[in-house]
Amino acid sequence: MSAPFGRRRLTIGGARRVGAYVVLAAPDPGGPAPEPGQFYMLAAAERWGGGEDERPFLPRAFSVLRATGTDPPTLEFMLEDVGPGTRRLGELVPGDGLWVTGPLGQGFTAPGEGRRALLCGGGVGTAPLAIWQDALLASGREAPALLGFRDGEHAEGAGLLRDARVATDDGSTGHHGPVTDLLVAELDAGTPAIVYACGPPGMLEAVRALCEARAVPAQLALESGMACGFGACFGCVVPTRDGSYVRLCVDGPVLDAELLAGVPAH
Amino acid sequence: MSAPFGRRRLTIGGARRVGAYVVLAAPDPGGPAPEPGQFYMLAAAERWGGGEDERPFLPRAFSVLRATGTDPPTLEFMLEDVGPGTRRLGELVPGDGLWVTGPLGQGFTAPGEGRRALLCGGGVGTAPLAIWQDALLASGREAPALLGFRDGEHAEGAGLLRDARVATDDGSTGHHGPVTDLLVAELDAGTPAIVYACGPPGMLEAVRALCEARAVPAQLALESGMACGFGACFGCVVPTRDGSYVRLCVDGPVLDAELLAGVPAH
Amino acid sequence: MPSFCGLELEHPIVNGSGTYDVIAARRAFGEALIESFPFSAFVSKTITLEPRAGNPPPRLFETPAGLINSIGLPNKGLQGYLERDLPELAALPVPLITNVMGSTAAEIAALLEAVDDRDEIAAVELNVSCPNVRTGLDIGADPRELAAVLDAVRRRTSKPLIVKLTPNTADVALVAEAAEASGADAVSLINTLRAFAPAVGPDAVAGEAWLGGGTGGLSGPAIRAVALAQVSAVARRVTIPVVGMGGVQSGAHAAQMLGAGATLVAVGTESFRDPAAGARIRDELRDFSAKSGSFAR
Amino acid sequence: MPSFCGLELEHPIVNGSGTYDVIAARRAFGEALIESFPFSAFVSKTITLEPRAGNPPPRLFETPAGLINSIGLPNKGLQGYLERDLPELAALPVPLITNVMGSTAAEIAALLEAVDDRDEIAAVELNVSCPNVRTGLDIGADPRELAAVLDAVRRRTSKPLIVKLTPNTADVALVAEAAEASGADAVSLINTLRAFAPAVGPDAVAGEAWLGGGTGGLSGPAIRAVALAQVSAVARRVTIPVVGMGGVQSGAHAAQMLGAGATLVAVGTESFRDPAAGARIRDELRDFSAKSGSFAR
Ligand SMILES: Cc1cc2nc3c(=O)[nH]c(=O)nc-3n(C[C@H](O)[C@H](O)[C@H](O)COP(=O)(O)OP(=O)(O)OC[C@H]3O[C@@H](n4cnc5c(N)ncnc54)[C@H](O)[C@@H]3O)c2cc1C
Ligand SMILES: Cc1cc2nc3c(=O)[nH]c(=O)nc-3n(C[C@H](O)[C@H](O)[C@H](O)COP(=O)(O)OP(=O)(O)OC[C@H]3O[C@@H](n4cnc5c(N)ncnc54)[C@H](O)[C@@H]3O)c2cc1C
Ligand SMILES: Cc1cc2nc3c(=O)[nH]c(=O)nc-3n(C[C@H](O)[C@H](O)[C@H](O)COP(=O)(O)O)c2cc1C
Ligand SMILES: Cc1cc2nc3c(=O)[nH]c(=O)nc-3n(C[C@H](O)[C@H](O)[C@H](O)COP(=O)(O)O)c2cc1C
Ligand code: FES
Ligand code: FES
Repeated sequence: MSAPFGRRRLTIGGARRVGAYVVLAAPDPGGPAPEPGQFYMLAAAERWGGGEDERPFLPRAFSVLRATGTDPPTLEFMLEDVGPGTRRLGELVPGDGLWVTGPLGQGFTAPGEGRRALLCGGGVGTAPLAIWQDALLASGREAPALLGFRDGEHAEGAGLLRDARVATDDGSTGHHGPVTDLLVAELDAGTPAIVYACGPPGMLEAVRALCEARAVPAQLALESGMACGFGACFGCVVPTRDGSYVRLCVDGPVLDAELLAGVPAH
Repeated sequence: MSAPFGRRRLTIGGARRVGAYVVLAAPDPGGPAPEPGQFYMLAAAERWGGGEDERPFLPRAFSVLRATGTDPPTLEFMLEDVGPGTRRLGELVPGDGLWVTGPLGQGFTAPGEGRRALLCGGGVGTAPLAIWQDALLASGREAPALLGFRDGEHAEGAGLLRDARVATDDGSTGHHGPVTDLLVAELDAGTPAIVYACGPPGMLEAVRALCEARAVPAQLALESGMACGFGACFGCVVPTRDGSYVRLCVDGPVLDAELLAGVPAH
Repeated sequence: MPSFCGLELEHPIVNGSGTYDVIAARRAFGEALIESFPFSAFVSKTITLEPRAGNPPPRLFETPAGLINSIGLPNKGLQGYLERDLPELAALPVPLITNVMGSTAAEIAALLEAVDDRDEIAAVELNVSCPNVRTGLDIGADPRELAAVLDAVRRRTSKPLIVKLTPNTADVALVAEAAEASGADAVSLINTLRAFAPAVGPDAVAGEAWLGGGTGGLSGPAIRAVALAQVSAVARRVTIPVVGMGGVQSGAHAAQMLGAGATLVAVGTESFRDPAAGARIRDELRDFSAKSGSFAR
Repeated sequence: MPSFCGLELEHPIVNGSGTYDVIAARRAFGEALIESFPFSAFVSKTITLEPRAGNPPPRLFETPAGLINSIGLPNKGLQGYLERDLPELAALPVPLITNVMGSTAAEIAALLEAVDDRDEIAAVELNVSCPNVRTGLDIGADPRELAAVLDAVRRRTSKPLIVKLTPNTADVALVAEAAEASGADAVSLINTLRAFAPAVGPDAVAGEAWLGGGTGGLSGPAIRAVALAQVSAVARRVTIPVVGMGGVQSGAHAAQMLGAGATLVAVGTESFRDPAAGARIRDELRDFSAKSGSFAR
């Protein structure tokens, strides 16, 4: 279903800390239910600007973490402070205004016959996997999740999914090492899988290479710098295997791993 | 005494509403006591920008309303929301950071022998008269104040001075009409006066003309658009009677009325 | 109801070339986009003779109140545009202006001729922010070079010709005068200001570029005051209509552009912040004009 | 310790001409200003032969992340400067660079000669953002005009000559090359971008100017990306040192200017937001350079 035309102003209903992350919740009376893997362009309604280097100016892209309830559905987003835009959004409190445009882009598609879903993510890449896990479980499928984090504080984000297995870079919780260690073990055991992954470029590239080597299909939710989120600026392109570019905001953010020769570093 | 070199970061200690105005208070451990009529350049330490038309960018000039206590003295400013800068400052709450530079400029000077002080102000022009009234009273002088406001809500600002007589444009409190009506009555009665005035350009010009016609000395605290407040930009000039310009931030904001052929409209 | 090069338009707000892909936007927003179409004419992104992939990413850099882009004019090429995009663009509820660019007079002539054939296209906009093969300067940076090119190509189309000027020149009004003298029916400005985005982040090497394309162009509110200066300088010196753009975010800004002498106002970067910005600006301008009694000129 | 035109400077941060009046600042801040003087050299505001009152107010307009000024170069004139300001400026703890402007070669020659006599002055900066009486274009907008002027005046002073370029030109590197060929010892850029501030407020009439001087010049972070583009274009094409400026607010920005090829970095508008910004930027740059091992070039 298409997104309402134009940005709309929501009111923050909740803002909670989950480990190193902030989860914002905003009832969305005007919007349709998002598909798992879709994203929204967000901006604070007040004082969007005047931060580090006088930014932010453009809206920022966020995968929807979950859309709960109906009449109206409440959108949830998970964010980490990495710069002026995420900092400002992370300061929002209930009652503050939030501009949203969306849902946008192409999300995940269900596993083909006989394939079991494996969810693999890292950091804020947890977000789209949460709503996707919900959908898979709701359709009666299994959806085990493997999540990698920097440290124990970040790993609290794993609580946003059901029964996620965790790896941390510093070994403070779960497996000590990259989440792909867990993925390799899973891939090399059991029935044919399809991998749904979202995370930092290095992790995604590792997932892509692992899956390619094993001829396992994978759907990767990528990130790239976006100005508009709806195909207008041609700024968010990623290079594809055939030497051309796709706009991540309209042809992604979820791309078939096959499309890519590699996951670009930014 | 000179101002500390550079801007310094204070912490808002209090923010209260006085009618249509906000009075901000901030302890100033590093600064000297201001002289009545001096001003400070202020900017919110966080999110200065991103308001209407993506402003504010430059700091804003504010007369000091009062400096109370010592160790450290607390600076008070009185402000009215007229644009993005005053709006942002008016949103500050205790604990927020405030950049200040100052005290800056030339303030009021004491009445000459045998002259009684008359304070005449309007709107946020109330601010410098409050600290000046304090000083006059402390030196054993009288300092009657005449203050004009738009309406009753604004007229609550008169409570910031002692025993001020009030005029309002809409007649909701005090005299119905311009504050200069009150001033004329005062000027035309009693001993030779000196007028200390601060307010909107129209009012100041009326005061200037009244005083000139009666050969009454007057010190006018003017406003003009300022970028720097310390003489660096040459932006804040006002034309003088001799056809040249003075920088209001270094040669003012208080000017002898004699210097001016008229008070400029902005 | 502004009249512009013989087109009777519903209102003065159009899009800046390259800042709105209605085909993609329709996928995102569906028919609501068409029903409340924000622009009174639609300007295509720049089309070149041959297809272009555009620049390697990153293509975007955010600046204080602005955006630097180094998109590199990706497009399907003339044939791709005519075959694949034109049918969809022709179905829009407003006239279509096709923006073209070539690096030689011969290329431009070929583009103009191809466009001339198509009734779906109401007017053509020629983007002259393209380096001249001989001088290295943009064709539009030098009044004489531009005049020479226009003199050579103007007769290849009978459609109204809008010349999209470059702001990266010493005196844009001189260039606009040359365009008028050589047969332009309108001029549009400003295009983006030449800008550099430095590499940022922990691994940034001093002097390195953030953008895959090296340098880029600055747009958005940061450049509005420059745009107003150029638009008013041009409008005072030409008699043909002017399309003003650069950092317009509100009806008040649009009124300022009209006040500076523009007949139409284009919205670019602001559409990225709000896909329906054009409609909002149109409405704000209408209210503004209702109050002040005219479209401010 | 950058070496610049024979001057050994303590650090690379200087002020932009016309953005710091140390004499007034000393009245406001006292000796603390001198004791922690923010700049490694002090650049005077532009001096003309005759005194100028400057433009009627308003002279300032705030834009998104920027400032438009239309100050109009008020100054005491050459004699007033030499007699009244020079003694105070000569007492500063850093070398003095005197900025001058003239609208003809003869005026400029007179200024350079007068400056040449004074040992207190370490170098002279020639502001060429002045309309040429004959062409109407700024002298610095056209490489040929600038070369002609410099050829006529260069020998009037034996002091290092910095040419302060105008950014309002098609290809600033061409102009910089001309300056170098005609004897400039350094170039500095960017000066402000030509800009228009529309009247605002309830009584604003569309098309009217806010500024008493009509048009103005845009400075501040809004133009930093344009400055970086011009500085790097120039630094690649000349061998003389470059003073880079435009929107520098932090040590990171200063490092970007150095990375773009500047030898010195000037701070202008940011000093308005913080009188000690230059000192902060110097310190931030020092920390930054300590980490990355050099002044980033
Ligand atoms: C489809 C999609 C979904 C996303 N989902 C999430 C999510 O669910 N949760 C989440 O936290 N994040 C998510 N992100 C990432 C999020 O959009 C970014 O973290 C955010 O845009 C950063 O903005 P910022 O202002 O905080 O940081 P920025 O300062 O913009 O920095 C972020 C990165 O951008 C680059 N950068 C730095 N300066 C600039 C500049 N001036 N111009 C351009 N780039 C610059 C650097 O690489 C930097 O590391 C998603 C991104 C996409 C594309
Ligand atoms: C010495 C001095 C002392 C002062 N003391 C006080 C005080 O005690 N209390 C108080 O409330 N105010 C005081 N002021 C006035 C105060 O500085 C202004 O109200 C404030 O700067 C307005 O900023 P703003 O962003 O809220 O509004 P702005 O949007 O800056 O608008 C304020 C006015 O500035 C003009 N303006 C509008 N847009 C622009 C623009 N883009 N660029 C430049 N000008 C523009 C218009 O005339 C407008 O009415 C003082 C001013 C001076 C010079
Ligand atoms: C991402 C982007 C792509 C653009 N592509 C083109 C283009 O293809 N052709 C063109 O003539 N102008 C192009 N422009 C320039 C805009 O049409 C417009 O002139 C400029 O952005 C100033 O307007 P704004 O500040 O409202 O964006 C582009 C601008 C942006 C930001
Ligand atoms: C208020 C003001 C006055 C200026 N006066 C002069 C001047 O007299 N001579 C000159 O060469 N440049 C002058 N400039 C230009 C600055 O020196 C500098 O080139 C420009 O502002 C860009 O730097 P910034 O963005 O750091 O301010 C002035 C700039 C401003 C803002
Ligand atoms: S973000 Fe603008 S096209 Fe994708
Ligand atoms: S405000 Fe800058 S000189 Fe007065």
